[in-house]
Amino acid sequence: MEAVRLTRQSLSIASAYASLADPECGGVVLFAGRVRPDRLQGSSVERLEYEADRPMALRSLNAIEQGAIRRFRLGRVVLWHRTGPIGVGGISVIVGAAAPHRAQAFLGARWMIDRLKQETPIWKSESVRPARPRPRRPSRTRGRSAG
Amino acid sequence: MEAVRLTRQSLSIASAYASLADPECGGVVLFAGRVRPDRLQGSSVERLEYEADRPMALRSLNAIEQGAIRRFRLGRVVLWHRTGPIGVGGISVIVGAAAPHRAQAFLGARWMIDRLKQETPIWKSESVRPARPRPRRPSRTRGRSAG
Amino acid sequence: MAGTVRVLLFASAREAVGSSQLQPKVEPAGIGLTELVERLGLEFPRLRPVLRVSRLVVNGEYIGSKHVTLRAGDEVAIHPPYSGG
Amino acid sequence: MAGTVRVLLFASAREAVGSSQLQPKVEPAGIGLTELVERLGLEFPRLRPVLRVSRLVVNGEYIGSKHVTLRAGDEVAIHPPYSGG
Repeated sequence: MEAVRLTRQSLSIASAYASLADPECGGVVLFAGRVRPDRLQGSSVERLEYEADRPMALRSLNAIEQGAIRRFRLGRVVLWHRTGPIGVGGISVIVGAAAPHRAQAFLGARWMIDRLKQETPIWKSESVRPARPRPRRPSRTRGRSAG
Repeated sequence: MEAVRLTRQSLSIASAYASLADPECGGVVLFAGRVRPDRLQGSSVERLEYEADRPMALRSLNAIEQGAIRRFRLGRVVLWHRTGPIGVGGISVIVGAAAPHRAQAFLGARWMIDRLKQETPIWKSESVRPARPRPRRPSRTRGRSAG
Repeated sequence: MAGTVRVLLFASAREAVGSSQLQPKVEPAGIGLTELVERLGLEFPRLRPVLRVSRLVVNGEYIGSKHVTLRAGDEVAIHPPYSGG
Repeated sequence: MAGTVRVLLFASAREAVGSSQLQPKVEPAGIGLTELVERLGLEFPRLRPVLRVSRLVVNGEYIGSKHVTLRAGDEVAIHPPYSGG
């Protein structure tokens, strides 16, 4: 499986681990981010919706992957993000690092997820189920194209 | 699955991840240690053999588990070690931490594997395939019981 | 030749405008990025607070300065603060 | 009553002795841990360097001092440096 993925399909920890096979790398660290139900007060999140500026996000993920390999001398890397709707408990992101020694794998994985959150053009928005019905607002007039 | 395991059965990343399910914990970090082939010069390791002082090792693993939960406020923990022969590429240990935020999960997992390596009575020995045949030594007389 | 630039809107920018894409017309001489952003803010008042915190990407490059002239066929992406992971 | 203590040997200690367990006899008055360790070192010279770096566990407790008397039925585990993970 590719080191970098931006996909609407569900992400699997087992597949990520399989992608990190490398006989020289005795240490593997995997990070999974998953959707929590407790984001908003007074309502429970059923799912999050993830969107990306796809070409820019892929470029960012590839730069992070290459940077991590160089900086932490990683043998293999996984940097997978899901887009579209993801239900509570579903995995939105998997970051993985395989290295000869565990310190590199831990530092590399942490560095990648921190960088991803800072600089990869991906956004989540909440699809909530209100705790109680809210009054309907009159529908807003859609603006026409600017210019 | 139990948080702490010391088993001769093979360890699965997918099972470890499943054991870390917790709706309040959006961040999961898994560490897997696996057998490398390159331990000895002039020979290639086919497998390692792991042994434990079982009651003492279980007590140690349980203490590490409890310490990690308290210290890093982890929601769930996995601390699994395999014993017996493990072939090259096989997983000898899985450490997992689920927490509301990723920093805790990273620090908790790192702390657990560092503690395990320092203070859990488990040993590995090498089962090697020599690069070339070695001369046979005369068999040593086994000592009788001391005392 | 007159034509349009393409404005890509993501996340809260898309929600503020109600669309993921706009195609404003530009004169042959082009339009300054600053001017384009002002026009968008006037037309979509809910977009203004988003624009203040967003990064702008012109033809796939992050733009530090707004002293950039856009011409027909150029693409501007409005990136509100990222929240992936 | 005379009897035996149980000595559990792991990893390089087991390899040095060629057995994972010993059952040395002890007098009713017991035997000091220091004396037991010396006896083992005399009987199994290859065990000596291992004993110098090992931790000793008596009846499931790590023993800091060797001023401990063992009696029949007690258990001593010899723990060479750990290498799990």
